[in-house]
Amino acid sequence: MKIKEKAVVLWQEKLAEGVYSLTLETSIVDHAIPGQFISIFSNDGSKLLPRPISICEINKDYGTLRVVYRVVGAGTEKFSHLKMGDKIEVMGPLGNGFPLEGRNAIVVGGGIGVPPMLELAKQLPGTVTAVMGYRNNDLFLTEEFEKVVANLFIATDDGSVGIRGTVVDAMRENDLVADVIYACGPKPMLRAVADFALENQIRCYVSMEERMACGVGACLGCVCKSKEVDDHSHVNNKRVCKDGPVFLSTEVVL
Amino acid sequence: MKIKEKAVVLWQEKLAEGVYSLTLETSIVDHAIPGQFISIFSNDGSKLLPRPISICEINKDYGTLRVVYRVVGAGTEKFSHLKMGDKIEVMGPLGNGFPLEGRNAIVVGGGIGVPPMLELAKQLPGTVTAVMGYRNNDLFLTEEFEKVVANLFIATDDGSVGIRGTVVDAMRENDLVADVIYACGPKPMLRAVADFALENQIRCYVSMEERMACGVGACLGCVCKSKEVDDHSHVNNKRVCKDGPVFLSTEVVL
Amino acid sequence: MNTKVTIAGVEFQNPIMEASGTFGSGMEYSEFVDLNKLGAVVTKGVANVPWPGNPTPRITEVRSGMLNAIGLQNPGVEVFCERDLKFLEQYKNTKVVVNVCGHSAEEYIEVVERLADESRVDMLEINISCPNVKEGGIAFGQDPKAVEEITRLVKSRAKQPIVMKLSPNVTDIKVMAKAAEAGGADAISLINTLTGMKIDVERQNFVLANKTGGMSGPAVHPIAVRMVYECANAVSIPIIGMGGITTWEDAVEMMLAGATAVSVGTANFFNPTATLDILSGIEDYMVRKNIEDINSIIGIVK
Amino acid sequence: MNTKVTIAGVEFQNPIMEASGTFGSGMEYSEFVDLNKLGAVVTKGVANVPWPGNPTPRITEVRSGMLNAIGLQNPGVEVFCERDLKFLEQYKNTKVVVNVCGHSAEEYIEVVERLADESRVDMLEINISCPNVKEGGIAFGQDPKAVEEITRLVKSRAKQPIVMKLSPNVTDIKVMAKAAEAGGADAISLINTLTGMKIDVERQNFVLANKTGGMSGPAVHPIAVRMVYECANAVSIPIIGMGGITTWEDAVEMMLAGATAVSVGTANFFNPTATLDILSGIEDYMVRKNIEDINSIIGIVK
Ligand SMILES: Cc1cc2nc3c(=O)[nH]c(=O)nc-3n(C[C@H](O)[C@H](O)[C@H](O)COP(=O)(O)OP(=O)(O)OC[C@H]3O[C@@H](n4cnc5c(N)ncnc54)[C@H](O)[C@@H]3O)c2cc1C
Ligand SMILES: Cc1cc2nc3c(=O)[nH]c(=O)nc-3n(C[C@H](O)[C@H](O)[C@H](O)COP(=O)(O)OP(=O)(O)OC[C@H]3O[C@@H](n4cnc5c(N)ncnc54)[C@H](O)[C@@H]3O)c2cc1C
Ligand SMILES: Cc1cc2nc3c(=O)[nH]c(=O)nc-3n(C[C@H](O)[C@H](O)[C@H](O)COP(=O)(O)O)c2cc1C
Ligand SMILES: Cc1cc2nc3c(=O)[nH]c(=O)nc-3n(C[C@H](O)[C@H](O)[C@H](O)COP(=O)(O)O)c2cc1C
Ligand code: FES
Ligand code: FES
Repeated sequence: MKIKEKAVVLWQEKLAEGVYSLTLETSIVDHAIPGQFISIFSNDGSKLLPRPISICEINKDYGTLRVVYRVVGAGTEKFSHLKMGDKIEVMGPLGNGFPLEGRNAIVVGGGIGVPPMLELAKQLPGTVTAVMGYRNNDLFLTEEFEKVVANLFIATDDGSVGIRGTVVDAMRENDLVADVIYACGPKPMLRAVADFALENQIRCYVSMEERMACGVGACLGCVCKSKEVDDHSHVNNKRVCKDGPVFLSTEVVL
Repeated sequence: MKIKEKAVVLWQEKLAEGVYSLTLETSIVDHAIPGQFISIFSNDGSKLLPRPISICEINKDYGTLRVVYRVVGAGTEKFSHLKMGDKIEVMGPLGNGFPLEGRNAIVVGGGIGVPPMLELAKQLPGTVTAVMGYRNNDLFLTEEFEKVVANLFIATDDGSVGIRGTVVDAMRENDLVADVIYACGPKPMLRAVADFALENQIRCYVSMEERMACGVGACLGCVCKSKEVDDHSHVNNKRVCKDGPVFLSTEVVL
Repeated sequence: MNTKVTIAGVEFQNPIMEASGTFGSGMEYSEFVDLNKLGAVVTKGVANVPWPGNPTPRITEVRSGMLNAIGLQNPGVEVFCERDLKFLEQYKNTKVVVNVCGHSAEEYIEVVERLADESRVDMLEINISCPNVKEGGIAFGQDPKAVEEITRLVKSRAKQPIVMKLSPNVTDIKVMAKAAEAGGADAISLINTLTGMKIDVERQNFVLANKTGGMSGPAVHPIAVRMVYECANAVSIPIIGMGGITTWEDAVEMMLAGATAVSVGTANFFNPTATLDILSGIEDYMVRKNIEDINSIIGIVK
Repeated sequence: MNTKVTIAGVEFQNPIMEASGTFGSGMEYSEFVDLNKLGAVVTKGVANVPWPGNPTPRITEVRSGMLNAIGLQNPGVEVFCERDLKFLEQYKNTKVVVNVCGHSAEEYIEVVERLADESRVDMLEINISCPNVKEGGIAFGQDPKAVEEITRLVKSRAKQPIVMKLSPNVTDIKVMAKAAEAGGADAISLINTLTGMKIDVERQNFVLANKTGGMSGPAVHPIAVRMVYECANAVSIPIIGMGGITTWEDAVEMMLAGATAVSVGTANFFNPTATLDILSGIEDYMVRKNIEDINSIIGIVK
């Protein structure tokens, strides 16, 4: 059940340069699952569209959701000034979320694709290996992953921590095997992870991004190319906000 | 010298139903005189034009300005939520202000035209009589006027305090005389006060209102009809923001 | 208190509709809004066959509005009848207005004829003004002769009343309104989106894959009100007003300017209950202003 | 780093001007902005005789913009030359563009001829697009034949280069741009304001005394960028781009779309130093992007 309401900011902290963690009290939590996202709205009447942000942690006991985001523009910049007690309009939970599968799962996050993997890692039924890619040693969330996964591998662009290279380099170098892979990050990374999965015949789920307006599947703004004809318009266009953001790597064009 | 800067909210309090007093720390105070106004800007990117608000008190020692305003729309509604420490964009001082004249002055305020009379009353060189008109017994600023004027008369629409009727009724009933009158309030009130002044051959200054864009005399948005040809466009249009807001009651069409 | 309005013999329980393309066929928003409370559901544009639409990005934000270049992605009239119209069966109180698009007169006709015997379709809105379709679309909407001709053609084949949806990207909207009226339109609706563009200064490229997009949202409202006002004083057929309606005040403004009903588009995206919020705002206004019948305020500002 | 741009042989030290009617002749804003740092001061429209303008209210706010119906109040060309041009004498680094308005061809000509020998006037901007003047103004700007004709007439009498200022309230801005070019315009500037309307729902009346007003401000920027882009690809004379420019990004967008220079209008009202803030933002952008010459980004997004 989707809700639009004013959430209360419980806590906000800076995790790394330009990366913030925001904990919100909102009844959206009641129906949220990992891989879903929420739309966060601005208080500024000139900025009307939602900022879709993935759910990073779900705490049903406290009735809170956590999101982690990077400041990239005017909207996220404004969010970064939110303080405890402030109110902010949110809508969710949106999207399909990750199916929880596998006895051995690899969760792969690149940059700001790392956060949604945290709640997923917590909820996955089997053994979880996390592979996280960052630009440099300005890491975030790694300590929290360490607590919930069996293995954690880090790749950095500049080699300052872990392997120098991509998350796929890290996967290859460590001969990682699994029966399912979950990935979120930039398109080129998703493509490489999907290729790796195909080579190794591992089922692979990817979380996609696209510019959104409605967030609920009505406007057809956020489509991605699908290999099969889609259910909605019968034209090989899946809606990231409604049919996704999580897709099998084999069903979409990356 | 006009300044545009972020002022700091020192204090805000509610004076009456929908009427707020806002004290701002701003260097605009350095050059401000009674009867001038400031433009207050919204933090909302969809509300771009200034809200012109008269200066109610000037405190050069503390570097503060006080304004008193009524909530009438979305902009003033937002202002009413400002809290100590908040920052808000302001520009000023704007307009000409009241000339300080007379040995016996009457200051006349109607409704939200009351506030600018306070600083004026304080700075006037002679004896000051204040005549204030309100809707009902939800008065504001009267105690502060009592401290600075020789006589205070109140008129209310419903007769709940002072005289039942208008400020001019109060002036007539009390046979007020003076060598100068200063008035701020709704147009019909200004017209009546101007007539009273003319009858009694008293010099009368009125403070005018008009929708503004630039606030500095450039856009020609805020003109009022003047009896003589104006200096700017030579077409009997005076700019309220620049040539006013204070005019001799005999130089403008009320 | 009466909120009923009638357009071309079709009675709407209230003047609040949502705008084509912003609400699907209501399915997605039915989680937020009881569709049975709306004056009408106006569907996303439907063509004779499925249309894939434009490449992404299709959406971008602009100040107090947005640009879209969806390009009329839709499943075609067959799937639409089987799925969307069937879904709408359950909302008996609400009228259904089907928005029709096409690349050519023939394509419009094909859709209109396919819909002729669908009892769930109360009215047709003919989109001759979508700026995102190269071959047809906006070209029709910018030439009064073409408007009149396509109106006449569609009207001659349609069983339901037809509303011609006008483009604001014209020198004189009154000319277009008159052309639609001359062609036999039962009503007109306006405005569709204004053509806009956004460039990413960092990438030094267009933000939208389609380069241009249709601008909508609160930013366009003053232009929409002006155009509705102009048309209301130029034609005698009813007007469905839209463009930036976000609050009940916006809707009332549009009705005072001359609209018999109003559509809410972009506002749904940031307020999924915008339609019903606006409806209740209007009801409060009627009570406060002692307005017995909503029809009494239509076009009274002259 | 070069920020100089040249239009019709006139060299501007940088491409930042303010938009006619939003800055007077610079006097009022000279308290905030060193006018000597601007590319040009573009004056408020000047007519042959004083114009009283429209009744008030002349101004109202709309979302992310405003409507104005000043109605071209101005002191006439005599007072303008004696006072405003004299005031501008002191700012040697800045060019002066005089915006000219009139009810008829004769009135334009009268102003243009009076200004012909004023050495402080570097360029003339001919406003054929003001929506607030009944008799002339916008009628000229919406008819390509009239645009070409008035351009030719003015050009034949003017000693300074002429810029034709186009109205956005047209079906196809390219047609107007080509008409101006055909008439001999040295450059075009766009956009003037979009005609809008606001109604006060409580008073059930128009907010502006003039009923309609010209819409400007950030809300119109995407439309302006689109039109500048279309014109840049339709004519070979330079373009001065304007409409909603508020940040340096807006200005760069306009230049990438094809404007040789840009004007900042409504933004001055809420940020008196907008022009200079935008200039320094552009300079930072040039440094960051390694852009040696501002001319190298003009119209490169295709
Ligand atoms: C399903 C989904 C989940 C996401 N999860 C996260 C997350 O957990 N953490 C995080 O930091 N970011 C996430 N993003 C990206 C995030 O939505 C954008 O970074 C954010 O909207 C930028 O807003 P802005 O106002 O700061 O930037 P601006 O560039 O000023 O935004 C302008 C407009 O562009 C849109 N936009 C800008 N960048 C993107 C983008 N990459 N994807 C989609 N729309 C964009 C904005 O929503 C807005 O409408 C996610 C995006 C999607 C689609
Ligand atoms: C010189 C001057 C001094 C003023 N001093 C005071 C004061 O001391 N206290 C006070 O409460 N009010 C004062 N006003 C009126 C005040 O400016 C308006 O009440 C206020 O701008 C309303 O803003 P809003 O956003 O709440 O209303 P909205 O109606 O939402 O405002 C929309 C637009 O209309 C303009 N507007 C609305 N009402 C007026 C008005 N009466 N005059 C001018 N513009 C208006 C706003 O500035 C804004 O641009 C003064 C006005 C002027 C011109
Ligand atoms: C995402 C989107 C899709 C649209 N699709 C259609 C459409 O299929 N057919 C149509 O006639 N209008 C379409 N429109 C235009 C709207 O129906 C409406 O005319 C316009 O958006 C102005 O109203 P608004 O400002 O309230 O959104 C679309 C608008 C948007 C924003
Ligand atoms: C208050 C006001 C007065 C204007 N006066 C004139 C004018 O005299 N002549 C003219 O050509 N344009 C005039 N314009 C239009 C502007 O020059 C500019 O084209 C338009 O406002 C779009 O730019 P902006 O969005 O940056 O304001 C005026 C605009 C405003 C807001
Ligand atoms: S954002 Fe509207 S369909 Fe996905
Ligand atoms: S508000 Fe611009 S001249 Fe007064």
